[in-house]
Amino acid sequence: MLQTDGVLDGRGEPDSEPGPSRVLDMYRTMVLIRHFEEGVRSLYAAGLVPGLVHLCSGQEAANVGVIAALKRSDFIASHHRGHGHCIAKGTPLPLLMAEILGRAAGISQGRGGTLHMFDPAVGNLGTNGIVGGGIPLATGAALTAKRLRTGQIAVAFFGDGALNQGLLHECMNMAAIWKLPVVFVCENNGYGEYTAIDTVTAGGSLTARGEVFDIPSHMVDGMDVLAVHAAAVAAVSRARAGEGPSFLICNTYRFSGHHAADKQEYKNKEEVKLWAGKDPILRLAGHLREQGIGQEDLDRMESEAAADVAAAVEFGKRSAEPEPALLRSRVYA
Amino acid sequence: MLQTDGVLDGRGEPDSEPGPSRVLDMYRTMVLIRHFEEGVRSLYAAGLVPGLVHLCSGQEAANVGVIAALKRSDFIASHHRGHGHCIAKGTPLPLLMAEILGRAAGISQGRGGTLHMFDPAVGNLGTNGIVGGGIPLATGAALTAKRLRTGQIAVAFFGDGALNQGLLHECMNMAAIWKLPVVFVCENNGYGEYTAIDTVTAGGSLTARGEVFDIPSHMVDGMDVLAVHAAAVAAVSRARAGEGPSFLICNTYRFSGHHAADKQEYKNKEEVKLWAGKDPILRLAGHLREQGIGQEDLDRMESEAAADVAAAVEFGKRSAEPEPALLRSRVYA
Amino acid sequence: MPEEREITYRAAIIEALREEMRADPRVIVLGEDVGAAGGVFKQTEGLFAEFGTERVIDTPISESGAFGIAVGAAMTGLRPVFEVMFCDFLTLVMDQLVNQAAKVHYMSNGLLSVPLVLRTTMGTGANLGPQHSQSLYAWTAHVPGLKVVVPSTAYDAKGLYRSALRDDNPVLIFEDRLLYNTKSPIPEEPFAVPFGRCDVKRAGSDITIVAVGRMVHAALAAATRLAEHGLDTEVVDPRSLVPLDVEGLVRSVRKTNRVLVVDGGHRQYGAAAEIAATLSEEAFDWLDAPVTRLAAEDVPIPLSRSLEPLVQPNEMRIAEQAQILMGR
Amino acid sequence: MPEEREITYRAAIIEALREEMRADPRVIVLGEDVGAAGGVFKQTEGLFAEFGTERVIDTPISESGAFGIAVGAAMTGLRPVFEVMFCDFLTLVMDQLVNQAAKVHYMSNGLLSVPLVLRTTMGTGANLGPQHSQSLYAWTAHVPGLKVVVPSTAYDAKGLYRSALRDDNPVLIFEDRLLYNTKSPIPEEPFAVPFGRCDVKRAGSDITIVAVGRMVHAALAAATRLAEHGLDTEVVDPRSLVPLDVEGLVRSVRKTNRVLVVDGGHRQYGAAAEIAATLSEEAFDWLDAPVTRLAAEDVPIPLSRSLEPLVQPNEMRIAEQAQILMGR
Ligand SMILES: Cc1ncc(C[n+]2csc(CCOP(=O)(O)OP(=O)(O)O)c2C)c(N)n1
Ligand SMILES: Cc1ncc(C[n+]2csc(CCOP(=O)(O)OP(=O)(O)O)c2C)c(N)n1
Ligand SMILES: [Mg+2]
Ligand SMILES: [Mg+2]
Repeated sequence: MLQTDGVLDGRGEPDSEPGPSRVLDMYRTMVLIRHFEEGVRSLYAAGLVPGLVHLCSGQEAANVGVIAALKRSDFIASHHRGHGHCIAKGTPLPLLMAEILGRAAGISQGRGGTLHMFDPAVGNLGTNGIVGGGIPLATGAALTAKRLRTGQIAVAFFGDGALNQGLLHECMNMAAIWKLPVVFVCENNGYGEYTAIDTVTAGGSLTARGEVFDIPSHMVDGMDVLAVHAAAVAAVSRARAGEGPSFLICNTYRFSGHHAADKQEYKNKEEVKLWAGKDPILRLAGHLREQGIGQEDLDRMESEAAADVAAAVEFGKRSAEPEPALLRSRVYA
Repeated sequence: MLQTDGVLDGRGEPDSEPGPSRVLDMYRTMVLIRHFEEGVRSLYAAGLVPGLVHLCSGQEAANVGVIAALKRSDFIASHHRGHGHCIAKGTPLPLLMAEILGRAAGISQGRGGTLHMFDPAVGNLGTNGIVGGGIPLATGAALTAKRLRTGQIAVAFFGDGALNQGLLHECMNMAAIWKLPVVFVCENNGYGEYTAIDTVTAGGSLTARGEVFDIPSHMVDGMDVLAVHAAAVAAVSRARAGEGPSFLICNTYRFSGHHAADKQEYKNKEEVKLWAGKDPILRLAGHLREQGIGQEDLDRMESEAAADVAAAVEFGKRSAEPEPALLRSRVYA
Repeated sequence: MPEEREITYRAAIIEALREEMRADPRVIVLGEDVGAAGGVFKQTEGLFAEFGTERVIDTPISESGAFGIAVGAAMTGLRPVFEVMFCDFLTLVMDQLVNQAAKVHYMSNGLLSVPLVLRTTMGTGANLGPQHSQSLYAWTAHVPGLKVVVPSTAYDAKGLYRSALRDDNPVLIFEDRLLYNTKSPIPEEPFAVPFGRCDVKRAGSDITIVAVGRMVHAALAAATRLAEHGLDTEVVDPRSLVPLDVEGLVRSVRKTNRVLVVDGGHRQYGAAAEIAATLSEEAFDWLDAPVTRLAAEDVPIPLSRSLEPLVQPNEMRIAEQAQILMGR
Repeated sequence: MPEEREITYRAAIIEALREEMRADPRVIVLGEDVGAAGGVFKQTEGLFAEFGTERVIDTPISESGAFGIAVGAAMTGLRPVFEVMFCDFLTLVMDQLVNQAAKVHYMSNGLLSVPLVLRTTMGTGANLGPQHSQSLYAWTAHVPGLKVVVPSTAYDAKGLYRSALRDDNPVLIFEDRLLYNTKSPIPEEPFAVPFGRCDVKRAGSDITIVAVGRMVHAALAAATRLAEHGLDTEVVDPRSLVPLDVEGLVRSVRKTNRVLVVDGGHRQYGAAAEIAATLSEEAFDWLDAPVTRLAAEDVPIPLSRSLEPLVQPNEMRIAEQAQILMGR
């Protein structure tokens, strides 16, 4: 997870040029997410993951670039491809891994699994099984923040598939008229399940879908964490200043299939290759090396991440199945 | 109802400059609608109308300007303020009036009343009690027309209130990607119930709400039937040609309240006066006089309309209440 | 006995809201025309004047999104009261209600909760036609995680609202529009009516009528009529459908050995079925006749003045049915 | 007996769709990934190749709008088969389903009808968690104007689909995902299974188990187990919940005098309640024990491998419950 705390970065000021410690922190977190997803993938292959699981490998820059602009107390609502958000926002890896395995030591004691991981301690209103389902939750969190003057802001993450849910338009409209401190972040990976975005999505401009509500809307290279971060910092500071919502589209790519068992035969090989070349982690590594960070530092982060994930996997595998009594508890508060 | 049949107008060609017979026809129909609504209002005042009723006085140019661009076989889906659409599309007045009174001789034998008047014989898929509810019905009718290559097109009428229903955005998106022959017509009268549109509707441009899907979108003076008609003819011919959907916003005004018993205290007096001065019927009458139509002709149309409405009122009042046996019939086809 | 003031069902609800809004700044009200207009049935009148736009919020006509926002607000520290103008429009908020609000507490293993009141209106009687007359509580009662309340009197409404506003779960309150102007004596002091406790609205020994919402009044009228025929009718109002006071209902049946369940919702797969099935099972050995249901006709609800009154049970039909049941 | 081919539930449905699409150009299929992808459960495989984009239409993730469009198409001459990937997402189409599709025929006094099939999937068993495991047919069965079908075998699925595709009303078909790979013998020739006729899946004389959907198989397994204890169980499958074959069910109860209703939906205010209430009333004089319900637990459906199997009834719990019932 990220260790620096969002826009403050020790200076109390939003800043689109993150200092070196934050950049390294973002790198570390992206690497952690990638390793985590590989850990999940191998658990899935071993038959240990109940149900289906949607991996976010390839989308780490969008996950981390945005969340690095937040404070720990800020809210996010995530979606079905949400491990990266949960990790970046700060939930301990073992709790996530155990949850994905449906075990008693999971953050929700195995009730929800990958699609339902909540952690209010770090402002996470949950991954979500309903396409678009988290959007109003984040918008509502922004309403709370505004009403109770807590200074928090909220981010709604969603995929390109959710662009066609009317719910998004409704929430954008209300966020705009009520000037809510919310940032709508579309992680556009070009597909919704097995369907390419352009076959189901009208209009030449996706940013127009926010502009129509007079919401400042930007499209950024979602494989470039620095670009994502700069845009997110601007949007967050706008929200924090009480100026209302923003819309960010991060163009990115799903390195895995829709879910871990998807063979992706519908994808064009050229396209896959092209995007593999844009790997956000390799790209940031290159940048860091240019900035004089040594390869051994990068390697160290890599092996730390691998170790953290291995520990989380171990923790998850060792965790017991939930007790039957859990079934009927916590239906009501 | 309109007597000329839409774009054909005897020449088989769309034409945004309607010939004199069609302009007169539109005038006659607008006057008919106004009288009809006055008839309904007095029946309501007399306690004869079950439930609530939403009158469309003031919006006749938007109703008629669009429907005069359609063929009888084309589809419309209307909304809760829909008497004008039903009349213009061609359902006989007595059937409508009896329905509004909930009587056995009504077009739905009193099952539905004002909010549920259907007439497939003239392509009317119904007024509707759900704000936005008719939009997908018209869009679906356009799908049928396209799939079965019938050459029909469809119009979805809705109020400004429906602009904020996500359903509209979803349907516009699908109409655009599938190039459906549908025209989305917003009758923007500035209010949804007791709430002014700008307090609930974000964005400086309402046409942008169509443009975002690359749908040609136009705002017209909804008190000028000729302007509405010209825009509608263009949109209809585009649809007919297989070029896809259009979006039309007709700025108009609700001369009555939200429903017949609404005292409209929330409205500003200046505003009411301003719009009263834009009465679409007076405006067209002025134009017709300029074109050399004699006042006696206009007067004649007026008294014919009054007589038609009086006959419809009489018919409705005389019609029996539906038999109890009706209750359980036609639940299933 | 000191004279008690009588206020309407509508006023009782507004009073409960006002008291709670004064006591707890986290309580906000959202809905269409709930603000300056005071609600299309005047059911929020006065709140806007006292609490302003910050706490009494007019939403656009965007039920799905607006309700979803209320759910998000409830998850993060507010206690929203969200109004769905007609319960017919619950159709538009089902996803946020069922897949989010009802399940968040469970899915999050109790880390989050959704303290939210969804109030809505229902019923026939005003000739509003098929899309504005339904009574759809059975749907929501089928969903674990939701509580469902149907107040039949001003007194119950006030007390149940207080419970709802202090509950940490999503609570649905179904208000029959025809009840808004009905009055009952109501203490000046705030009070709560707990969920899951049925109320014997009329004690009797020959037959139990379990009635929901406005049907309670029809049942009471029927009971008076039946008394003329020497029949001593007990009328029991569950008040909340979830939780349901099974024990309380069974107690009545053990006494009378006959039950008629009267429900203003549709009969097929409706709320009366749950009550009837439960009593048939739980009170099997005490039943002298089958538990019988009288519910709304299984038809879309027509507008016409001659047809609409045939849809929901009324005094006459209840009395008739009770007599048939006594004859078995 | 000539050997009959066996095909899967999935294949049977695709076959029914294919036959009807060949016979009637008005039949189209819409849904998410129903086209080239062949359905996320391969439940439309092959249709796209044969009928192309014109008739097998991939929609955006816009359930409300897309289903509403299907309703409009049905009103004007097409016969759409619309797929809602998980019945948990019915929440998103409720308005178009309940306020439009179900009521158009009635409201228009029969001038219009809505010949439409809404197919959807349900059930636990794949650890998909609270938002992807529900069985929500009870909601739709509460709505007059809709028909509701729950096929339990490949044979029934094929025959019920044919009836649905030729019906002029909105018909909902709930498919348990765990049934897709189950097989039954199916004639080569097209055939229809009519709605409103229950099917005795196993004849018996001691107790009736009324079971819905996949629960039929659990009930049959339980019946085999019970036979070892000398109990002769009859298993009856209603096949359609609306219309419900009350007469057929009562016939069985008259014979056995004991009924257990097994339902994979939630128990509270669920489909089993309607069946139990109806049988308790209609077969009162033949019942030796209370009609008992065994349904899904009233909890959101947890993902975990140890918890999820506790939610819906299974062979063991059915057998146990039947024995308890025999002991009364
Ligand atoms: C309301 C709803 N409809 C459909 C689904 C099934 N579904 C799950 S993920 C998905 C695709 C989502 O695409 P996108 O939003 O682009 O996210 P991505 O998977 O590409 O990250 C679909 C259709 C769902 N979960 N919820
Ligand atoms: C889904 C839904 N929400 C709310 C209502 C209640 N309602 C009826 S008309 C109306 C206002 C509609 O405003 P608009 O679309 O501008 O049409 P107008 O009345 O101005 O013609 C509302 C909120 C409804 N009928 N349906
Ligand atoms: Mg995507
Ligand atoms: Mg308006």
